[in-house]
Amino acid sequence: MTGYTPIEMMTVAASRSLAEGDVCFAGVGPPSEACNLARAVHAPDLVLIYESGAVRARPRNLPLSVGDGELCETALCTVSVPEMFCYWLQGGHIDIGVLSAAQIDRFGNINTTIIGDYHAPKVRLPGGGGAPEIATSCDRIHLIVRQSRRSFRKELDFRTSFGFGEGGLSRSEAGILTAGPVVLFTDLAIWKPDPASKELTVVSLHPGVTRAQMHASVDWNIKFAEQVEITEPPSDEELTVLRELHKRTKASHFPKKI
Amino acid sequence: MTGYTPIEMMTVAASRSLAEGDVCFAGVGPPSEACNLARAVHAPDLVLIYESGAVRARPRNLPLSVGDGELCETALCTVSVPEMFCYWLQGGHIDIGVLSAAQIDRFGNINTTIIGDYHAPKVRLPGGGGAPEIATSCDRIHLIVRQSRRSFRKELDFRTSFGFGEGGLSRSEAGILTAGPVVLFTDLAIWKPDPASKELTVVSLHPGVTRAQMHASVDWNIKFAEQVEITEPPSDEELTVLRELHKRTKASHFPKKI
Amino acid sequence: MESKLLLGPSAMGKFCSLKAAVAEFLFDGATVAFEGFSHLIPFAAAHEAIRQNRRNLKLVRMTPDLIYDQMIGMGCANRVVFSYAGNPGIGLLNRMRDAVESGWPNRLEITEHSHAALANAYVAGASGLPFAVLRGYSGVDLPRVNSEIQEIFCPFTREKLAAVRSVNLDLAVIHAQKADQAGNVLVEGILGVQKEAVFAAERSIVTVEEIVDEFDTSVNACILPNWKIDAICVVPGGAHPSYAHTYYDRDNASYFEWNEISKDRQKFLDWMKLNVLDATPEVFLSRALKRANVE
Amino acid sequence: MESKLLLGPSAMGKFCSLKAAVAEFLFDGATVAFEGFSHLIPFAAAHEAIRQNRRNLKLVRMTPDLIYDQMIGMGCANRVVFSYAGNPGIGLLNRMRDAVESGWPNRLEITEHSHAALANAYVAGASGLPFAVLRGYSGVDLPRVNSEIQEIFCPFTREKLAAVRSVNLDLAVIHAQKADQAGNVLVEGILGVQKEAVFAAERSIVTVEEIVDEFDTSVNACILPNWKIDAICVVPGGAHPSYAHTYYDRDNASYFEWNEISKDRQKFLDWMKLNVLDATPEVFLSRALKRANVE
Repeated sequence: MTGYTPIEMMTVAASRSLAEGDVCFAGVGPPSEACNLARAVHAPDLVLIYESGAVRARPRNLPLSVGDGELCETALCTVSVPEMFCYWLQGGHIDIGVLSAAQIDRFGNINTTIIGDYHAPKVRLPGGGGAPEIATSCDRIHLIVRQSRRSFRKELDFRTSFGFGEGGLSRSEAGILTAGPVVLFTDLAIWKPDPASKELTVVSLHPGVTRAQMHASVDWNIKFAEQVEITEPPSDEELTVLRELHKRTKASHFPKKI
Repeated sequence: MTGYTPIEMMTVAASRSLAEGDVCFAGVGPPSEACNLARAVHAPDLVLIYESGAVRARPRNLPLSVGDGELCETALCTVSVPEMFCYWLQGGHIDIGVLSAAQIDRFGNINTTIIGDYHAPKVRLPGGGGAPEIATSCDRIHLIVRQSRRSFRKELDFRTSFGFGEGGLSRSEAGILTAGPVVLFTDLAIWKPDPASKELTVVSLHPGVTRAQMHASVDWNIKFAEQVEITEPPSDEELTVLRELHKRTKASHFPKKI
Repeated sequence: MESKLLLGPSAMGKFCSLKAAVAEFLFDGATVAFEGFSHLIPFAAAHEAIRQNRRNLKLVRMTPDLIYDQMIGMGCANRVVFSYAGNPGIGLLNRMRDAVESGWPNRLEITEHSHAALANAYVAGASGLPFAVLRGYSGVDLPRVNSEIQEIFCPFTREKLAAVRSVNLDLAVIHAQKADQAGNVLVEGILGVQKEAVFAAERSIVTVEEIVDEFDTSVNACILPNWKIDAICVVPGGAHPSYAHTYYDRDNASYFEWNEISKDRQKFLDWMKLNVLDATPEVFLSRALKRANVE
Repeated sequence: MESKLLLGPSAMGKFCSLKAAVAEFLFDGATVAFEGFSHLIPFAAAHEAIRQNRRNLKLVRMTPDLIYDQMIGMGCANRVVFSYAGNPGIGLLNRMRDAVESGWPNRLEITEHSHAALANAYVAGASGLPFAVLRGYSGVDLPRVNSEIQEIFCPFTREKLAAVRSVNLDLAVIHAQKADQAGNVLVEGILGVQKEAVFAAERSIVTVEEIVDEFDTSVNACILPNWKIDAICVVPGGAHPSYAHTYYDRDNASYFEWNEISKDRQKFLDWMKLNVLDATPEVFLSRALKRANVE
């Protein structure tokens, strides 16, 4: 296949991190997209859990909301929202939470609440939704965020969900026993936390991405791993399936009127 | 009808206290018996709730356990046991709890836990089951207990479920906002709490019962209401239906083997 | 006729028009939830509340969605209690933003939670408890701006957890698939927090797709009992542009369209006049059918 | 063959004999619940545990019922956590009484709750919380004799409530109607606290009536997912003398008979030798069918 977009690269890279048998809590948007791509390409038994209560949903299209009918129709079962958050998520029965963010800092803390001051906001974002407890209750977190100076911030306007706090042992000191963000996928690179400092560190650049591009799209002084890989570009199959998924999804969002 | 037993009188009297549309939490044994008699005779829309989760059960026979299959099969729906205790009972959505007891005191406190010392029991009784929270969460409580010096005690060996505590304002002082035991049916009489002292007071004697019989079967100095009624004896219909219910129940407990 | 018996005198008044139900049970200043998690959102009932010009409502909902964007934009609310205020998969809620950011059409207070916390707060309300406990909010900023989140310590392990005040409603409004003749209500599919909302409320109004003689469903189905429901109104399509499992699909196109309509105050007002103020609950059936199951 | 795909390598070992499952997952000294509220009580699994001579178990169950009366009488347990220890509608549990009152066959510690408290403790365990809060135990004696009940105060209203320590299990054992080929499990009818027990446990064993290709049931059915289940054993009739909704009825006569059998130590031991020690899980099908649906 001749070309692909950075966003396609991001989704494909994220999808590869999800393996057969993983139980994933999938937020709407890029996370759900990566999960469903993984299911379609290499992990048909990936278990997708949606906060609406759908357990092991197998949508044919990408859901627009986490409560789309197709999730329930294709699910093993659908439980109430309190049961989902209490028994399934907080109970510790989910392997991976896949999350996106409006702002992220170097320690993987994320903001989806507000731009500006909470009490006099410049932009009122949707808020936490399921994220604050997904971030702490799932065994581990995979993040998917498009890189830009607006979103990769030295200081968050608001900390909606916990990553590694101020780094180091912040997470366990806050009483959180799960692993937190083990990997971050962007449209330019793959990042992983440094084992000790927990600062997100670039471990792989997508094909053609320069370090200058990286610095230009992040509001702090980036750390690179000693050995930075080049991300395997999307395969023909990955791209074909992803584009087909989007096509089917778009058709389902705007069905022909009777 | 020529004769009836004191136990039949007790059940019939209790059944009359339950009215069309009441939502009742029915314990197994005499409470369930009175509830189902009421449903069969004068209150077909009496709503019976069992702690097993069966909502608006309509058994044809008396259930042996609160979790009999017939309760679920005839119910409007069956919920989990935690949901029953949290949403339905503790949530305050039940009008009447019908309870029995091994021991009862003059303030309607009951013991179903132990005879003797808790740590060195003479008789280990079944324990509280649903009763402690039924006694405090239902709007009001109807009690059904056979009178005897062994069971109508000045001092309980153990307080399993709260009636009026030490009487007077004990109940509200314990933070309990529901009415508590508004009536007690025995094989000899009907008792109601005195409005101020909350001591259970005899308001009606079953036909033929003497005050001497009453004193002989109770371990404390009984109070009688100023005007003590004579309980209306069981009607032919009540007796017929009750006996038919028992007959059908017995047959269902010992079905013919294949 | 068992069903007639079951109905009883009090149940008779329960089946009524949506107009009558909203007039009787939704008062100005009420704490009310119009619940439904993506699925079964009671749009018809919200539109009726807008037509009846309710004011100073304290609106509770996990996902304010278009339904509260509309009510807020029309000035019905002075507070929103919520956990995710987006147009799912599309963007922000422009009318709610305008109220929070610019006080239009009036100042709007917010009480903001995470989903886990608000779901637990509903459970606590349904269960007659004053608060809920969750393993949540660790190290994040919401507890700094919401006093209804407090710390609590386990009496056994001394572990620190979060406590949130329970949700207690004057009125719960939901949409469901079916009511039976006795006034019990069946909800199937994505259940959200509807049962919790009804159990946490003093009163409840349910709009339904239809009334049936009997529910033909599992013994463990999600059924709301008739004594917890004050009004049942038959409004086919009443969840549009949300959806009703087994009846009609979510009208995603309307959600996209809303993003444009809601961006401009006048465009919004014009749309509301045409589609809400000058409409009736009867329009919902055709709206829902227009895009039902056509894939 | 989608179901083959779903099975996966790890699921393959999950379908095994009851003997193998108990041998692998139930260890001496374990905290274990054999749950089922009147319905679906896993008798076959308990009998297997007795045959394998497990010792020092901490047995958790809302209603110890005949199943724990048998395990206690055979010396499997040193503690019972419970909320109602009766033979429902018939009388007391004679073997449990003998252990509590006379220490036969061994001393038995008890942790006693009300149903509401123990149900909440299961919920807390399933939810990853160290304790549960309930509006209960007001003015009664159990908190004096059970240190796992403490007072807790609402941080908002200052109201005093009860806190109980959560149930956390090494192993949950339940009986269910069906498993599918992928190892998911369907429970229908009276649900008890089975889902809570499985979610509150490190490991779980499920005996089922049968394995089916697909569950033909409601979208909101009570289903336990395959990743929470470690062993599935097909034991038709495995709940006898309890029952399995849509399979066979409760064998009430056996419950009456037990009252006589259990009154005498030797009679009890003789019965256990004949019906448990010298038997196998295969006997359950004929026992259940003997009295199935004959009304």
